[in-house]
Amino acid sequence: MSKSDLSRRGVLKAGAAGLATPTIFTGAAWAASHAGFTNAPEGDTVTLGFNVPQTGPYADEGADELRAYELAVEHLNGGGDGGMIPTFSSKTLEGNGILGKKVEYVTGDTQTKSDAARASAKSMIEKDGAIMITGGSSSGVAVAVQALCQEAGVIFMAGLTHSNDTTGKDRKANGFRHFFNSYMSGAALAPVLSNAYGADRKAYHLTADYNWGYTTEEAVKQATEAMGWETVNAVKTPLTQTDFSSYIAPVLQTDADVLVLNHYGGNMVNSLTNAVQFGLRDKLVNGKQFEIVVPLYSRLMARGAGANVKGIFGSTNWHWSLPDAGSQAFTRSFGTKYGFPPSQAAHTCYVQTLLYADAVNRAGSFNPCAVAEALEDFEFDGLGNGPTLYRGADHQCFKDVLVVKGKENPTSEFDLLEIVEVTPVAQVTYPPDHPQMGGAEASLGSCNPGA
Amino acid sequence: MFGLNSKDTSLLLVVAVLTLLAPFILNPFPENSDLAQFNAGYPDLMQRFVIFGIFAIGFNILFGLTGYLSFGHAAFLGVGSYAAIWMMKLLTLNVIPAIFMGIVVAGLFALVVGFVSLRRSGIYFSILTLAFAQMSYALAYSVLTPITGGETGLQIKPIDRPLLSNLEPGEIGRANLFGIEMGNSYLLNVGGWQFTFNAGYYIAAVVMLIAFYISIRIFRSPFGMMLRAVKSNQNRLNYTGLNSKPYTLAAFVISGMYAGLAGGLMVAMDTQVGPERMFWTASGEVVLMAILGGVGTLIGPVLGAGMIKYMENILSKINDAILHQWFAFMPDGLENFKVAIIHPFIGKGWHLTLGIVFMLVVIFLPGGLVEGGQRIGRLFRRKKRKDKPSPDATPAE
Amino acid sequence: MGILEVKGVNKRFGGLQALGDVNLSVAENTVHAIIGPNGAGKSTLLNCLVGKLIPDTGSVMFDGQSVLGRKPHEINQMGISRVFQTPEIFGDLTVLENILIPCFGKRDGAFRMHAFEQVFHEKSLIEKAEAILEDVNMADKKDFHSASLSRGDKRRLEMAMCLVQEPKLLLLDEPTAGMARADTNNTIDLLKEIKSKRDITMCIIEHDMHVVFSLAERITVLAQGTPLVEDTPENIKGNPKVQEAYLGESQH
Amino acid sequence: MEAIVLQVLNGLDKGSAYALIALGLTLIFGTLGVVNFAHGALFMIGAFCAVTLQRLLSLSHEVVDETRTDFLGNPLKVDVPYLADWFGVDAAQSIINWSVPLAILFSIPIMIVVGIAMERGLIKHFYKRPHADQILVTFGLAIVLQEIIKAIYGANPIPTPAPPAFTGSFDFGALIGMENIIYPYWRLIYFGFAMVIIAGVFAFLQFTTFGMVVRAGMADRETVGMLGINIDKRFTIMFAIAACVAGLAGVMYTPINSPNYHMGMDFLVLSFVVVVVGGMGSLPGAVLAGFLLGILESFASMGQVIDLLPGINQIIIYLVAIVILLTRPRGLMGRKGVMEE
Repeated sequence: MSKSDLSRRGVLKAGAAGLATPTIFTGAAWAASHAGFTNAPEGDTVTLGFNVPQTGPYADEGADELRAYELAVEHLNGGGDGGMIPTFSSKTLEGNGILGKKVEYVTGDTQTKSDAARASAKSMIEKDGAIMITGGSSSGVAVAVQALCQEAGVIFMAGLTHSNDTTGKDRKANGFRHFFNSYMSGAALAPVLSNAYGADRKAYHLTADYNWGYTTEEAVKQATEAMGWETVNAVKTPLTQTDFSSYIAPVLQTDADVLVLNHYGGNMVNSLTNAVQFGLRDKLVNGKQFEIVVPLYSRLMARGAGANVKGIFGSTNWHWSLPDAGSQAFTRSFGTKYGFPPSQAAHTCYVQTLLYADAVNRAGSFNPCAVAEALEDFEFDGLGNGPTLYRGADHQCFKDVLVVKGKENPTSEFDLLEIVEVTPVAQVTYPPDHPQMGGAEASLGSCNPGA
Repeated sequence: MFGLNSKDTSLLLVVAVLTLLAPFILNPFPENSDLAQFNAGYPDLMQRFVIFGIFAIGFNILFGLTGYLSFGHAAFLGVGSYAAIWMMKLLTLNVIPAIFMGIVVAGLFALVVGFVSLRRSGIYFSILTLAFAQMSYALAYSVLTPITGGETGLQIKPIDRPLLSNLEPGEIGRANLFGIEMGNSYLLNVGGWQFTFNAGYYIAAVVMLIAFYISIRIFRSPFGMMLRAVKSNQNRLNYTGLNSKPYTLAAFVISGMYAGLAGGLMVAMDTQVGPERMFWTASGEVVLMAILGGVGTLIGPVLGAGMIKYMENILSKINDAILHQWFAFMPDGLENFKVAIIHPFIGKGWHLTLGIVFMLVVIFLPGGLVEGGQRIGRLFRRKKRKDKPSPDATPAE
Repeated sequence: MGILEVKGVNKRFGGLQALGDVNLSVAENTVHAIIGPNGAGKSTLLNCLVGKLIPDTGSVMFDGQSVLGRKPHEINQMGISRVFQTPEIFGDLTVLENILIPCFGKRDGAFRMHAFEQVFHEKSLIEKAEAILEDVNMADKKDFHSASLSRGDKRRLEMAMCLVQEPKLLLLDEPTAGMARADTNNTIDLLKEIKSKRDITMCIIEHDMHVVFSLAERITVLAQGTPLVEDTPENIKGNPKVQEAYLGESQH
Repeated sequence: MEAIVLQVLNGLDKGSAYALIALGLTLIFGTLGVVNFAHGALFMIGAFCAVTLQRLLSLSHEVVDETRTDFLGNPLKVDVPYLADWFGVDAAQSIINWSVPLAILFSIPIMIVVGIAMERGLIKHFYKRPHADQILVTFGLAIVLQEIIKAIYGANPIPTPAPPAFTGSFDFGALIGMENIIYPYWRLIYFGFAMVIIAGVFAFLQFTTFGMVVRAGMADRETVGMLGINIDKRFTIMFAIAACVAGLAGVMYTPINSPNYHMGMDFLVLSFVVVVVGGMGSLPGAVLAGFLLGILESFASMGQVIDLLPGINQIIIYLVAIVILLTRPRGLMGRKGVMEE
C-alpha cells in the first residue's frame, strides 16, 4: 500500500516549514481564510467524514454503511467497476475524485449516542478537516449531527434516519436526507395493507417510547385510518425493554386483529419474536386472521428475528433485488467486493456520497452553500429508486417506496425480504408544511458556509 | 500562595501551566506525520478533557472523601445541561447565566436526591442514586419529551429568540461570552505543526482551574477533613459531637453542582443535550475515571477523565486504512499480519482496549494512574539515592 | 444531685428485659464504675446514655437536661464523651487529624460549612491538639497514619480525642478489654494521670475487678438488668450479694 | 381478570430470569464477598453457548445448485450441513432444531471452565480488595468478554428458536376456567426450569455437607476459615456453580429473545437492583425480589395503568427499589452490616 498524506493540510504545512504563521479566525468555524468556508480543501485531496455506529447495538449496520462508503470512495477515485456512477443520470463523476481532488476519508464511532456522535463529527471537522459528514443509524444521532454541521458550516448527508423530524421540524439548511421517512412508510403501507387484509380492521399499536416511535405511530395511524381502519389502542414501550411479553399479552384480550410494531432494531426483533411466541399469528379474531405489521424493515432486523418475519409486511427504502440497472450495478459491485448483497443502509450511504460528489462537481465548488444549492430541487435517476427529487423546501428525497414482506423460502441469510409493491412517489409526497413535518413553523434556516 | 501550602500551590501551578499549554502538549506530532492520528489538540477534545475533568473532580469530592459511591452522578450532569440550554433558548446566549443555571438546578436536584439517598449507606446508597438517575433518563427519553426533546434532545433552533440577544431573523443563536463565540480559534503554524488556541477551550480551562483550586481548598479544609472522617469511621464521628448527615449531604450537593457545572459547560461549548447523557453507563464512566486516575487524590480524576476521553475519541477513529499506512514500509505479508493483530483493538474495538486497560490498571495499579506516577517517581529517586540510607517510613498522605 | 441522673429506666428487646428499673446517680468529679456479669445490661445502659438506644420508660438527665431522644452527636455536644471497647479512631487520618476533628467539633458545633478555610491555618487548634498529644505521650507520632498504631496507642489516641473535648462526663466501655496485664496497668496509670490533671467525671463500665478497684470511687453492680447495690469499692468487695452474682456467673 | 392472570404469568416469567441471575450474583457475593459485575456477561456467554452449538450442528459445506442463481447471477451455492450428509436432511433439521435443549448439556462444562478460569485467574486476587476495585475489574472483564463475543458473532441478535414441539402456546385458561389465556410453552418451561434450578441450589445448600459449610461461610467467613476447612477450593466450586446458574439461565433464555452481545449488560443493572432490593447476601431475598419486580413490571406495562400514570412502565422497577430501600433499610431480607460501609 502506498504511503499518502492523511491530512489534507499536510502538504501545505510542509511548505511552510520553519515559519510561524499565525492566523486568527473568528466565527464559529474552522476555515481557511481565503476560501470563505469551513475546511476548504487545499492541495489535491478532499476529506470526507464517515460517522457511523461502530459500537453498540447498531454496530453491524454501521459496519455495512462503512463498507458502502469505502466502495463509494473507491468508485469516485476511479477504482473498481464504478458501481452506480455509469447508471447515474448526472454525468459529472468521472472517476477522478471530486472536482479533480482525490477523495480521502476518516471514520468515527457514533456509538448511537448523540453526544458521542457529535464529538466524533467535531473531531472530523476540527482535526481532520472533513468537508462533509455523513452516516448514522438513528434519528437522534442524525438530528444532533445535522445541527452540529449547520453550526460548523459543513454539509451533512444523513445516513439511515427514518424519523419525520430529520427533515421535518428539525430540518436544517446544511442537512440532506436521501432515506425515506415515517410519513412515507405509512402512506406506502396503508393501501397495500388494506388490499391484503381488508378495509375493516382494528389495529393495536406498540410504539417505542421516543421521537421516531411517535412519528411512525402517527404516520401509520393516519394513513391506515384514512383507509377505514380503526385504531384500538396504542401503547408506548420503553426503549430499554427487552422482554415485550407484558405488552403483547394484553393484545390477546382486545378485539384487535392487527398488531403494528413501531419498533426498530433490537426492540423490533424482540417484540416480533414475542408476538409470534404468543401465537398471535395463529389467532383468529372475528373470523379474520390476526396479522402483524412492521412499518420499518431492515435486513439486520429480519435476520435477528429469523423465521418470525415470514409473511410480515413492512416498508423499506431499497432492496438489492430491485431490477433496475442502478440497483443491479450497485449490488454487483458491492457483492463482488464483500461477498454478500448490500443492505438499505449501505445503499443510502453510497448514494448520498455520490450525490454529494456530483453536487460539488455541478456547483464547481466545495462551498456548502453552493453544494446545497446544487442539491436543492435536483432531479436525478439511476441510483436505485427510480426518478427522484431532492426537494429544496425540506431537503428530503422523494422517490418510490418499497413495501416488502418477509420471504417464505429464503435462499441465504441475506435474502430475507421480497418486494410486494413499489409505491409510486406521487403517493408518498406531502407538502413541506405538513403537520407531521413540523407544520408551517419548520424552517431550514439559511445555509451556513462557516467562515 | 492562594492560601494553600507549598506542595498544593506547586501542584496547582503545574496543572495551570499544563492546561494553558495544552494546545502544544496535546499536539506533539507534526500535521503530516503518520502519528498525527494521535494528536489530541483540537478544540472539541480539549474541551471534553477539561469538562469531564471537572465532572470527575466533583465526583471525587463525594466518593474520594466520603466514600459514598454514587452510581447516578450523570443525572446531575444531564439536569445541568438541560437547565443551561433552556437558559440559552429563553434568556440569553451568553454562557455565564446558562452555566450558573446549570449549577443551581443540578445543585437543587442533588439536594433532593441526596436527602433521600443518604438515608442509606454502602451499596444501598449506590442503588438509590442509580435508581434516581435511571428514572431521570427514562423519563427524559419518553414522557418528558416536551421539556427534554426526547431522543433527539434539545438544540438551539432558528425559532429560538432569547430575550436578551438581538438576533437577525432566521439567524441561529450561538453560545458566546460577551461576544466571544466559543468556536473562535487562533491557529499557529510552526514548522510542520499546527496549534489551535480555541476561545471555548480557554474559557472551560479557566473554569476547570477554578474548580480544581476549590477542590484543593475543600480537600485541605476542616470540612474536607470531616468528610474523610465520615469515610474512615462514621460512628466515631457521631460520638465526637459531629453530625455526619449534613456533611455528607453538603458533599453530595457540592459534587452535584460540579456535575451541573460540567453539564452547563458542555452546553456552552456545544449547544446540544440528549438524554443518554444521563444513562447509567455515563454515571459508570465517571466512576471509572475517578478510580482509573486514583480515588481520593487531587489530580487523579482529571487524569482518568483525560485517559478515557482520549481512548474514546482517538482510538475509535483509527481504521484499517490508517493501519496500512503505518506499516506500509513493511513487506506486504508482515504488514497484513501486523494490521490483523492490531485491528481488534482499534476503531470499533476501542471498547475492548478500554476494558483491558481497566483490568490492567486495577490489577497492577490499585491506586490508579497517580500510583503509577508515584512508583515511577520512586524508582527514579531510589536510583539517585542508591548510596544514601534508605528513605524513612512513608509519611502519611 | 449528680451530674448524671438515671431514673426508672426500662428497656425490653422483644421478650427480654434488658434493663429493669435502673436508677443511677453519678456525682460530679468522681470515678464511678458500673460492673456486672455478662448480660447484666451494662452495654445496654451505656447505649441508653449516649443516644444509641432509647429507653422504653424512665428518664436520663445530664447536667440538668434530658438526653432522651437526642442523637449521639447532640449528647456529645452536651458534654458526654465515650471511649469504646475496641478503640474507635479515624484509621485513614493521621494522629494529629484525629485530635483536630474533636477540636473543630468543640469550637464549631455539630456542623459547619468550613469548606474554604484551611486546616493548616488553624494554628491555635493545632497547638491545642499537640498539647493533648503531649499529655498522652504521643507527640512524636502526630504524623503517623493512625491505623498503623499499636493497640495501646490507639487506645491512648481515643482517650486524647475525648479529652480534647473537655467533656464533663467521660464514659469508658471496658477500656482494658482484651488487653495484656501490662497494657491494662498502663491504661490504669493513664486514667489516673488524666484524673489527677483535670476536673472530670468518669463512668467506667468494666469487667476486670482489678481496674475497677484501682480507679473507682463508687461502684454500681448490675445484675440481670437491675442495680444490685451501689457503694464504695471497700464495701462492694465484702458484699455477699455481689459475690453471689459473680459466682452465679462463673458456674455457667 | 384474564388480563391480570396473564400479567402474573408474564411477571413470573420475567421474574425467573431476574431471580436466576440475582441468585448467582448473591451466591458469589455471599460466599466470596465479591461484587461481580461480570455476572451479566456469564448469562450472555451461556446464551452464546446455545448459539455456538447451533452453529456447530449446522456446520456446512457448499453445494452448487445449478438450477438457481444467487444475487450476482452466479449459480447458487447452498450450504448443506454435514449432519444432513450423515443422517439425512430431515433428521439433521430436527437435530438442529433441538440445539437449545441440547445446549443445556453443552453449556454446563463450558460454564464450569469459564467460572473456574475467572475465579482462579482473576477474582481470587480481589477477595481482600475494596468493593470498588472488584466492581471495576469485573466491569472491565465484562466489557472484554462482550467485545470478544461481538467480534465473533457480530452485534446483531441471532435467532435461536425453541424446538418446534415447544413453539406453540398452552391454553392456560382452559385449566382454570377462563377464556383467552394462552401462554407460550417455552415461557412456561422457562419458569419451570428456573424453579428447578432455584430448588436445586437451595437443596444443595441445605442438605449437603458442602452446602452447610458454604452457608456457614456466608454467615461467618472467619470462623469457617479457622476451622481449617479448605475454603478456597469451595469458593472456586461455588463460583463455578454460580456461573452455571447464570449460563443455564442464558441458554434457556435464547428462544424467548434472540441473544445479542449486550444482553448481559441489559440485565446487569436490573439484576443488581434485584439483589439489593432482596437484601445483599440473602438468597431467598434475591429470588423473592426477582419475582416481585418481575410481576410489578408486568402490571405497570398494562395500558390501563400507563393511561393513569404516564411513563410508569419506564420507572417502575427503580421506583419500587427506592420505596423498598427507604422503608426496609436492608432490602427485603438483608442482614445488618453487609455492604453498608
